[in-house]
Amino acid sequence: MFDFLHKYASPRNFYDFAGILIPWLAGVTVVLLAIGLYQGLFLAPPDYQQGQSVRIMFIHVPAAWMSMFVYMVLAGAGAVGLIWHLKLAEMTAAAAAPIGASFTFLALVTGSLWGKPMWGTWWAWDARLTSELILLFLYLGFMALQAAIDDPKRAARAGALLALIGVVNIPVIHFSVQWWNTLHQPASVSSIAKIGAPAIHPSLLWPLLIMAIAFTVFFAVVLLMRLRAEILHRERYTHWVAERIKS
Amino acid sequence: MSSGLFTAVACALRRDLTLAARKPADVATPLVFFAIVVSLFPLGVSPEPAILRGLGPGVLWVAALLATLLSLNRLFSADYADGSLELLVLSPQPLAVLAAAKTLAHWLTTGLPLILLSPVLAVQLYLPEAAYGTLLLALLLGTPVLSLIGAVGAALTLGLRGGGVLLSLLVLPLYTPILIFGAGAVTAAASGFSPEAHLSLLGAFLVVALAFVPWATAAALRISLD
Amino acid sequence: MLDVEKLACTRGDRPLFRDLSFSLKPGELLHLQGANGSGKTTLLRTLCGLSRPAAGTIRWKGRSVQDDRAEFLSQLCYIGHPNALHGDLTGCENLDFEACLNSARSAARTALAEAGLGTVASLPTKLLSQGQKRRTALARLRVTSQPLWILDEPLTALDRRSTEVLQELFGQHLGRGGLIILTSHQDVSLADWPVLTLSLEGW
Amino acid sequence: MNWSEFFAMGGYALYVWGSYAAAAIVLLLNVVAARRREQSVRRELQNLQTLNPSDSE
Repeated sequence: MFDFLHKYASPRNFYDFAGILIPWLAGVTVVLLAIGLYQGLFLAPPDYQQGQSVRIMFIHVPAAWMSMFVYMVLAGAGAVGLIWHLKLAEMTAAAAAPIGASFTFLALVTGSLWGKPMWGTWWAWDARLTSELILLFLYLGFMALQAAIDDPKRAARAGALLALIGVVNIPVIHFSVQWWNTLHQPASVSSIAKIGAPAIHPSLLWPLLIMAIAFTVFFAVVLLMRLRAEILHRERYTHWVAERIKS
Repeated sequence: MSSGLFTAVACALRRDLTLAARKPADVATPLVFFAIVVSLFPLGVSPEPAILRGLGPGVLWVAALLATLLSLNRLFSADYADGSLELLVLSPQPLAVLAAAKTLAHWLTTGLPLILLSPVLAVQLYLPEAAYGTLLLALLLGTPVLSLIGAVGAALTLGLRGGGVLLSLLVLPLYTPILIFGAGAVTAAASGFSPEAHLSLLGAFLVVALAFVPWATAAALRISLD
Repeated sequence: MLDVEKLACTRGDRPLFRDLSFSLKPGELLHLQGANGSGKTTLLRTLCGLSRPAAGTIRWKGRSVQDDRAEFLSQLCYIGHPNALHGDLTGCENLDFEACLNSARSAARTALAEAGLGTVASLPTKLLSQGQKRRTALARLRVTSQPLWILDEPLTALDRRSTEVLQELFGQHLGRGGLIILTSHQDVSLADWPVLTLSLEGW
Repeated sequence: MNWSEFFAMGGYALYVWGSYAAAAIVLLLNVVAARRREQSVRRELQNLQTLNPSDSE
């Protein structure tokens, strides 16, 4: 196993390997999205309480899930980069951040769109939305730090350390916001606030899972695309990149 | 060896405290900032005692957060500029302990004065009598964590352009639990409830931060000086 | 005593040099040469452990410096480009602080007196001239007992007389079995000690 | 299947289609941003190449 890892951990091999993989994964993403959307928009029944607006769940929940998942990938890749000084891991963290931030933003937008019919306002300090907002700030902090440092090595390692501190703090922040929410929440809103987990009827569960997988594969595609760009940038002083650029 | 460590920590602490004594402006600025920010709210919101009483704890804590943030660059950036930070990193003593010593010096010259000034400002915000004790205790438990987490942010952003704003963006999200339970404790005490739960959580954050954060600060310093 | 094998260093992602090997024995001075940007300072900082090498190992007394950093650091005195002097502290206080970090008994006042800075020893260093600041920073060499000196451009901003004083200090240190690695654009010649040179150009 | 009813989404058209549109935009932007990043890196490398072709060791 280890030599497989070593073979593909070298940026050059990974660059070609990613190049082959991207079209296939893109195809899988399109298929999954088509199935998920068809099931979500046509087959799934409307919710007895929220009516058709429950269909927003098929975007909001996978996006919220991705925002958390990508931050884990960010922190994990950062940790590997910090401990084993694996250049590819450093690049993965740098490449994953903007994608994670976009999913977090999508989760916030769809959360607000989903809440509006119920709450009558575009934003309510609901525990999940607030945690999602703070997660967005964590992403923006990571990207701002990386942008502010010119030396790519220091940028990657500083970002990795920040992501590790962030990932340790996410449960604490979520717990604190949950506690804060129950203290200050007027009774009326909290009863509807369980948007994220209405009774999961199988016909709702399937599109949810398929959309979540579709988003994950999509993340893999864009991550590989960004990684190829990062590899060219970080390996710009090597022979093989020079040849690639000439061709 | 441990006696060497004790003397190294003692002289790092003494050095920063003498520097603070020699430049009192550095200590005074965050305090004045703290007072100004608090006095903005009656002007901006309303002088109505009922309103201010509701806002009080939150305003005090947000202002304390921002005042700590303002003073964080004093921690390492001067030493980074003149090269003495490299002495600290190249000392045979464990860097995490030396970083903790510098953070303690920062807290003594920023957090402690904030705590002592806060009751005066609390009077301006009509904070009920019952809450003063909790305010002091909550700040006593919370401000060291602000300094500790802030130290990691300061170490990560050494020598970067736009360091101050960047530092705030990195550190403020991590401050939210301290703000929630710090302000929560004072609000609970002000409305007659027991702030024990909040204070015990703040204490837990402090213990965990003291145990782990200095190592992160040391790692951040090594990364920045690489 | 100090052995460097197949060392490779980069600045950011730009490779500076690789497969650099040399060793230094007690009583030897190594004069590092090379154009600006050839990686002299990076090499010095890598030897101290401030920077991480891309490849290669650095051994002190046969043991890799990574294994027991504290042991190696207690044998090392590094003076970089910046003088590491805080402007609001006096020369004495700065030297005491540095000695204290290495848990050495600090004789700052006598060291400064020997370096001819006795009169300005208790002035905040921000009031000193560039040359005086450099000599105050170099006075640390009189305070430390570490055998390995790593000095980045020690001779800059020094007048002729101070240069001689410094070179005499180098001689005494080598006499005591010390080792010195330094970079300098001027040529370094010691009365009775060989000066090894290593140019970073070819690697 | 009555298409007008489908698009009305039981009166929640703005919110449901707003969410799906937002999703489409975010997914699209991700791909565009990734592609643009690669192009800017390639342009940067070409400049680097013309700057010091021999130094590309």
